Amino acid sequence: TQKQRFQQLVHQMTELCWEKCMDKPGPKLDSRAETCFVNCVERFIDTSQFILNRLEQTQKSKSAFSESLSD
Amino acid sequence: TQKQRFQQLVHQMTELCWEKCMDKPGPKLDSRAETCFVNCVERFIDTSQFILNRLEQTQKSKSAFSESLSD
Amino acid sequence: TQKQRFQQLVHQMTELCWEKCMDKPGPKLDSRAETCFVNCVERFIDTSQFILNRLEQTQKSKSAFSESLSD
Amino acid sequence: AQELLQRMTDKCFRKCIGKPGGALDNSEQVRTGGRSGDPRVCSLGLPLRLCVPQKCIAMCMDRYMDSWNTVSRAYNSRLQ
Amino acid sequence: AQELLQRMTDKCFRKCIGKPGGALDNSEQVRTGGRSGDPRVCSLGLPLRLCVPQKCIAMCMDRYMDSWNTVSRAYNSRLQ
Amino acid sequence: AQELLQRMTDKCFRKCIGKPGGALDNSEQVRTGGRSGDPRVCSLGLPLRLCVPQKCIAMCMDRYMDSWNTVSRAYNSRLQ
Repeated sequence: TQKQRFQQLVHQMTELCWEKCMDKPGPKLDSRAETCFVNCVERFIDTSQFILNRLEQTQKSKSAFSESLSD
Repeated sequence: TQKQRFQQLVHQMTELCWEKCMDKPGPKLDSRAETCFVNCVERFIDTSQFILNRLEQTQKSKSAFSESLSD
Repeated sequence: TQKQRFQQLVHQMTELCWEKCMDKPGPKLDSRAETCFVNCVERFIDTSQFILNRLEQTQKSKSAFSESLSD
Repeated sequence: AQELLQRMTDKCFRKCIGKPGGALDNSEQVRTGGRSGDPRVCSLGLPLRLCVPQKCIAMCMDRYMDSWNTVSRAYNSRLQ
Repeated sequence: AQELLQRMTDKCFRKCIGKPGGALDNSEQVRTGGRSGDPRVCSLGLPLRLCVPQKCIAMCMDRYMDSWNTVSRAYNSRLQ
Repeated sequence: AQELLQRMTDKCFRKCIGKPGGALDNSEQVRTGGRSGDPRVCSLGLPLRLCVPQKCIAMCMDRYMDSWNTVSRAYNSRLQ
């Protein structure tokens, strides 16, 4: 469902951005870490969209790779 | 089933504690490594229980987070 | 299915060998990296087969471990 | 909820218990006797589940929840 | 395809964006205002999806596909 | 069993083959010709599956099984 996909992606981004933004958890989420998390999410979505768009444009149709894409 | 959940948790703990306790696999599991594995399991279960108990106590009921908890 | 298992293993090997062979992605896959990927696949399959063969030979039949193997 | 709990336990165990790649250090080997079924002793006389570094785990939990909420809001606002 | 896309996004995000274990550096904080719903500004005046380090991600994608194909061929020839 | 096998293969491959983050070193490039379907040559004249560092993998397997058993016992005694 839509809600499950939303939560799944939030789990994945939280895990990835936690690695990037959280060195030692402190008594509160400081503004530097919060900015890092927001940037991290934005960049992750930018990256996903860039990859999706580029894949659609290139359509390297002869490789084993693209066969797997068309499953 | 119960047995599957037991084995799943053993897999997870083995993987996590392997990272912590096993530097270079030697000709036998020495007592230092064995102590480390036993401690690692005990601490992991302690940590899980502490987290569960604290979550039940706090019940931060207004956040998106706790909505996800109530699925 | 057979095709799904093939692709699943290709995903796993690509991920593992990517870590081993790809430091900084460059403008093309140079021959050193390509050799590394081919070697990595060969060694991974060798390792899998060695492990499978040895497990069959040893059959340590009394441990909790081997009980889990016989599920 | 199950998945969140698993991920949080994994992350906070890694952050608060022992050192990556090494053995658990002395201050974390206070719990003993667990395998023989004996009553377990915690050096500080606390109940069993309090033998972990509580402050570290509690902060880690709160920060993980903050992070989850921050990521969730940022993703939501991006979707609109 | 879904799994390949997820793995590729994860790998190329890690390779091209920020530093592992650290904060995102200055050159990657050009995107702001995303949470308030304001129109977002990209310092180079490019459309939204172009604010990422395009060249790095494009190379990473191509190399990931090359790697997938190389692994696939090597495994295939081994099976025969 | 399947999951245990996968995890063990992954762990022992990482421990015994090549260096993390680097290329496979010389001593591990003895296997060649695999892609062309030619009969493969192993520099030591051993059967195919013996071209891997057997001693390292065998020890790693045994230690992984020991670890699995130790964890299993410790968890079991804790449950009682």
